Amino acid sequence: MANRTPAKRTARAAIPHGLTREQLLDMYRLVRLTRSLEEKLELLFKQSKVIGGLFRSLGQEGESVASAYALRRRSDGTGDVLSPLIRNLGSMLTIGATPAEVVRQYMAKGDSPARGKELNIHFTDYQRGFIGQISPLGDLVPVMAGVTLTFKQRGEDRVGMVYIGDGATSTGAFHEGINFAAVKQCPLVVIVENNGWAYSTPTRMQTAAKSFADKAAGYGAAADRVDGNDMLAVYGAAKAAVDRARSGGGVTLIQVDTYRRKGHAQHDSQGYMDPAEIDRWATANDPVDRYVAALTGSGWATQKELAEIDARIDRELDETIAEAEGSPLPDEHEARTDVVSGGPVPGHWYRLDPPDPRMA
Amino acid sequence: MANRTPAKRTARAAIPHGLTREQLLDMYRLVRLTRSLEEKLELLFKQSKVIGGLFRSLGQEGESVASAYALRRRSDGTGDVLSPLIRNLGSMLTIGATPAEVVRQYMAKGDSPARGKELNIHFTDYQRGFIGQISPLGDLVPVMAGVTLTFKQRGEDRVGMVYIGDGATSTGAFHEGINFAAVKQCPLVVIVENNGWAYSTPTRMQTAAKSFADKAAGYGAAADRVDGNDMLAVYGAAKAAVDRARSGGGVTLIQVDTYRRKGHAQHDSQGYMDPAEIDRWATANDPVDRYVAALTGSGWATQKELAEIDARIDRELDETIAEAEGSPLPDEHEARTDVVSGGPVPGHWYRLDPPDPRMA
Amino acid sequence: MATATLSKQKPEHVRLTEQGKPVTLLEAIREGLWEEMERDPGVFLMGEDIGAYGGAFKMTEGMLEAFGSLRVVDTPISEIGFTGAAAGAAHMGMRPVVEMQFIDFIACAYDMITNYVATSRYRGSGPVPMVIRGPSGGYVRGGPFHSQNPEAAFFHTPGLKIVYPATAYDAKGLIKAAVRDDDPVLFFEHKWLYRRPQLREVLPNEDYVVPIGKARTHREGKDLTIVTYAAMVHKSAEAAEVLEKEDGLSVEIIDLRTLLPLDEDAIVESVKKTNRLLIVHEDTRTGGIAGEIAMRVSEKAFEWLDAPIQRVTAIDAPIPYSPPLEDYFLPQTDDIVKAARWLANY
Amino acid sequence: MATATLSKQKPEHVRLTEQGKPVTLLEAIREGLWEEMERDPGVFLMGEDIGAYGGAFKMTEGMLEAFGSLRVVDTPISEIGFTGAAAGAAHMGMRPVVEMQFIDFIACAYDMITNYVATSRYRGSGPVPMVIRGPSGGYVRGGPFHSQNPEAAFFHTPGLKIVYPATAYDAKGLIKAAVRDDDPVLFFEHKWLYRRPQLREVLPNEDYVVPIGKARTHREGKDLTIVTYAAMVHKSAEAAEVLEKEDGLSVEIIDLRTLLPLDEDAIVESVKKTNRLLIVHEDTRTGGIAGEIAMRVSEKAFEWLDAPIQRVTAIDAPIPYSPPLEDYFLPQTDDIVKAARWLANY
Ligand SMILES: Cc1ncc(C[n+]2csc(CCOP(=O)(O)OP(=O)(O)O)c2C)c(N)n1
Ligand SMILES: Cc1ncc(C[n+]2csc(CCOP(=O)(O)OP(=O)(O)O)c2C)c(N)n1
Ligand SMILES: [Mg+2]
Ligand SMILES: [Mg+2]
Repeated sequence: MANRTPAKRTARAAIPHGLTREQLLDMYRLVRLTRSLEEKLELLFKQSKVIGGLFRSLGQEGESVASAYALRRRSDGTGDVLSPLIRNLGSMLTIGATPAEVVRQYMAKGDSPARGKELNIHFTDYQRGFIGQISPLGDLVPVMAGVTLTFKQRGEDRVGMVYIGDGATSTGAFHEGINFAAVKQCPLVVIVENNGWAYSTPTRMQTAAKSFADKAAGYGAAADRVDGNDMLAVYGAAKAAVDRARSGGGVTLIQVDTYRRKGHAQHDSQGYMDPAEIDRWATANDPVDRYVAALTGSGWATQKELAEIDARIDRELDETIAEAEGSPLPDEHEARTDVVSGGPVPGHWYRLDPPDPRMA
Repeated sequence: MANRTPAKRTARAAIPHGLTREQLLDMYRLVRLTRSLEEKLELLFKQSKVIGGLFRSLGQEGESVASAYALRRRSDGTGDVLSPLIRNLGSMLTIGATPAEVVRQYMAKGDSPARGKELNIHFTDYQRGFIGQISPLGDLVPVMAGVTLTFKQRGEDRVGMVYIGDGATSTGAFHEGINFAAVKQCPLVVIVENNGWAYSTPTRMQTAAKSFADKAAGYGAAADRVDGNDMLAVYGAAKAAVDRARSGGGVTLIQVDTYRRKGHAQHDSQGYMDPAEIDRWATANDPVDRYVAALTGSGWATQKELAEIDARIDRELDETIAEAEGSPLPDEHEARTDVVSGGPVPGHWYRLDPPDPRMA
Repeated sequence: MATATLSKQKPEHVRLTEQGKPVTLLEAIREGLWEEMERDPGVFLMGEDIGAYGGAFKMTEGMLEAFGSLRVVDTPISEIGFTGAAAGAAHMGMRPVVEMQFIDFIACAYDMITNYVATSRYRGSGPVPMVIRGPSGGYVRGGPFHSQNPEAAFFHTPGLKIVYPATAYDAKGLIKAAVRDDDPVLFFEHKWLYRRPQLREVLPNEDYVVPIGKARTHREGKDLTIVTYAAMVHKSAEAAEVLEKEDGLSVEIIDLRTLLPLDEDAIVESVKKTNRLLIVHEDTRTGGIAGEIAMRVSEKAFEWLDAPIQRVTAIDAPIPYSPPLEDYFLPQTDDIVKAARWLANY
Repeated sequence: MATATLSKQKPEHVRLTEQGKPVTLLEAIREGLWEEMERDPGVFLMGEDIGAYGGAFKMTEGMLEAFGSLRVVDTPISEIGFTGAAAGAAHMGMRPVVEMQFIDFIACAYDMITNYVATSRYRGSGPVPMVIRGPSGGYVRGGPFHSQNPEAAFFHTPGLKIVYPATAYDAKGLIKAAVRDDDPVLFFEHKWLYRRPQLREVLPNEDYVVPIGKARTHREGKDLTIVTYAAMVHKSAEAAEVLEKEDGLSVEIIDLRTLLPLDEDAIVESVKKTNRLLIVHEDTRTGGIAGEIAMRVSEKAFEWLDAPIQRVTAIDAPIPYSPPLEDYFLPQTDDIVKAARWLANY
């Protein structure tokens, strides 16, 4: 593993990668927001207010935020575009998704971005530049190859970023998509999130490759590998790849090494994991703790500043959740809309009064 | 490209790779048989006696024969198993398919191995150890992963060999199959036939990888790369990989570099290819010419011996073809058999006399 | 393989039937798989997270310990890969049973299943005795990709068999029959039925199979026939109770159990008796298998029909996630009551 | 993109209609694609060997020179890859048209098409205006993997549209409509019709589209309705001639043109007129779209039927290669004659 940002004792160390102090604090806000939002979602889940599964990214929030932070983030449809995985809540919040949207999604509300038709963070906004994944793993890699192909076709200097889990690198979709993007020199950054597990499957049972970075050469893509729980290192690697893509250098595959401390989803008791290992990552290698140490240790921020940020996040999230709880579930007839262009699809003839099969 | 076997002038050079002189001549017979059979098939095609397309392997016959020759070839279902591509006629003949079978296949005869239901060299014999491919490219890689998984499950020391074209390495099936085989340490040899073209698509438009051998590391497979038109070099590489697989060393990916001198199929006028390039390969780098030079130059065989082999092949093929032409096309009702177990599927009710829909 | 010895210790959760205890549909399938694994060393399991974890629904819990990693094979996330690998193993004489973690992901292996596996026998590459199974169906807030009914996607492929059981007894008998069948069998398991207490039943302790290709009369009746399968069998049965009580109607329910090959005779026979046919499936409407059933009845029993064939199905949309949407989207018991009533009064 | 300038030189083989010359079905589609490429710079083509080579059937010949490699995109052998890439481009506002070298290989992209593309609008990821086209169908000795009719595999997927034209006029008008449509359209082209001299016709020189979702009466009649599409339209027309001469029967032929959405009204209207329905499709029987058509007619016109709905189709098997086998497997003109005769005499 790449070595960690030394917690320098000096008054104020130079900030790496051309970041400003404001940006450092902004990244802190985002990673803290990610963790706090998930913690509150977990409470809602336990109160049965979340419908369906809940997926935690505990221990991985750092790389989600730091990688997405390297993108050109706009809200007018002219910025970069990313496609996250279910554990990339941090990336979503960083590129511009709001906690209010996420909470409503998890509660299947009618005013959620997907209007109750799709779940959790599977939602899209082309203006802010994020495209929701679908469950079949790997499918978004070809899709993002096409998104970035179009950037080339139009001569736009925009970049795409797509996340893929260690497990999903085994899918044909990943292979066909990254090969397509690489041979077409598309401006695409592929983040391979190696969190050690695919559901219950350890990485060694997923592939015999020594590293996921080793896959890059097979596509003629640039490769990098970074300590995924070192936010500044992840930012640096992502920024370099994004710059390469923007300047016509094509595809970069970045392996970020991290660890999934929770189960695959809430129902997963993690019986197949070694508690001591989880503990080691929690105590010695938590991305937020390490970032805080870097910020304060390098004199880039004070505990007080960070505490204020935490407090604000906590307050705002509680308001957001209270509001979301108030909003209604969708109207049942919404089930018929947006299947194809030109109006809703037919309903059930036997639910008419009187029933009429000619209305089917 | 690895350098060519020098045509030594010495009386009799040592034979490499533990091959015997008889085996060298046997390999000659097979590669000559492959070329002659294709030439005669081309004549039959021009006489419209071949039904459907005809696919030539001109310029690639050497690697087909030499790679398959490295397998344990048996006819009782206990030997190694290979799965060829449409251009691996040489591999088929080497593992035990007969010209009579091939000619009947191309003529869609009722007594062809696939009984007229499938075309060209898409046919199977588990006793002799070959499994016919299907058209969707890449599908046989997962299938051969399963074949070799079973060798492991049963503790048999058998090996599998699967061929994949430069173009078909872009398929998801190839990726999922080789990754599966590698992570399960299956005794499988994957021959990537780089003949420069996928139909009209040059290799550089297929992948940005510097070489196909570079793909191996991404699967944790052993890699090798060899001059595909040097039969002895191909045999050596294949033998090493087969031995590795048999001794529990898992998957090897071998890139064989060769050249497809004819079009994708007979109808292809090759307008996208450079005639000069084709010519260079034909004159300076023909696998049969090079093998003959090696055999005679090293004193392993005389022109006379080879001429006798050629003559016998020619004679036998003419007999084979004459015979095949005599055999009948299948009976139309064969279309209904072997869909599922337990008898033919229903025919057309309106073809009954009198027509009877209740018989549908 | 040191299986024989390994498989001695049968864990408690697989011994319910031996102890005369009632089992759920999920437990019935688990017992069936276990028994086939013990019976035939050529039978083995493949899929994602089926080993140490025992599968997303714990179907294979305890099997890794009992049968070892050569027969309970955890795979990478590669539906094309392990489906093709199963075919290769079957070529070599094994009898693989592969699990789709959710049946929705069978779409990834569509080419391998329809082009390679289904055509093998016809192409002369021999039979491919393998089973592809997985949790299917809705009513669980699973959203568009964890609620699908995939039968219509494969119903059209010659060379395949499709099974979709509704009861614990049938589920066990059919999974055993599927494992022993010489053709590739798609075995769909309705996740809403997996652990339903109402479906618990005590199963015979001796080895039995339920024949593939034979429908079952779930309920006898004379006024109207409902042809259905899987979860809809139970909603149809609820509806039949209501219709009997409130309308005095006698409804016959045919549980297809096997969708391919379709038990045309059972359908036609019942229609000739009741002269009215309602087809109920959870799958979406257009292109669902109701069409084929209607076509067959038209071909074979047109003169016996006193009313137009009708169907109760999901609407033509992807499967929505939010409760009011999924509830609207899916067929409900009251829908069957209303449609049957309309037919009876025709 | 320097397209505008590039596309000036329209090669001879695309100017047939301009010159008032008759075109084949293949040429008609090529002209349609060319005109849409000129009309809208967002339209672009992707597929294997479509550039320098012009595609396996030369559909895109000359387009690379005219429109450049950013709009005529040669791809690796990656059906999942380029189908997904097309969806991504469509998200960004482009209108991709992808070619399956043979439509049989669309099976490889089944997950991407049914799970990603077809559900995008519903999931809130917006419309995916893209066309997937390719050579389909049999009668060419192509064997199991170069002869398929894939409509039934997708007919069941809400969110998709499916077009399968039978004439040069419709083919051009429908490919143009498909490119302009806001939903994903599967556009199937029958390779046996591609260059059939009998299908040559002179097309209007001005821009026109044929609406998606509307059937066409290929032939008026009063005794019997044949509902069909693609190559079977022409075999049915041959049969109708025979039936008129030999039996004095007046046969109406409905060419569906679009399979999804199905033009139910056109079918029902014709059946209400003739009271007899024969469905003819080249695809295999069980699970073919004849079933849905029969179901719809039963729902909407049951009382008008004087005879059981019947169908002429291929048999339930993979597509065999050898001439006697393929000829037996596929529907032939005489089959339609015999089935129609049976219906008429019912
Ligand atoms: C094609 C496909 N197969 C199986 C699944 C079921 N599944 C959902 S998540 C998951 C594990 C994913 O692991 P990984 O890619 O490493 O991502 P992580 O959960 O670790 O972030 C699996 C097997 C799926 N969603 N798609
Ligand atoms: C999945 C799939 N897509 C497309 C095709 C059409 N096709 C047949 S052969 C071929 C080119 C294959 O090239 P390569 O793999 O290099 O093998 P080669 O012909 O050079 O031996 C293509 C595109 C196919 N058979 N399967
Ligand atoms: Mg993971
Ligand atoms: Mg090639």
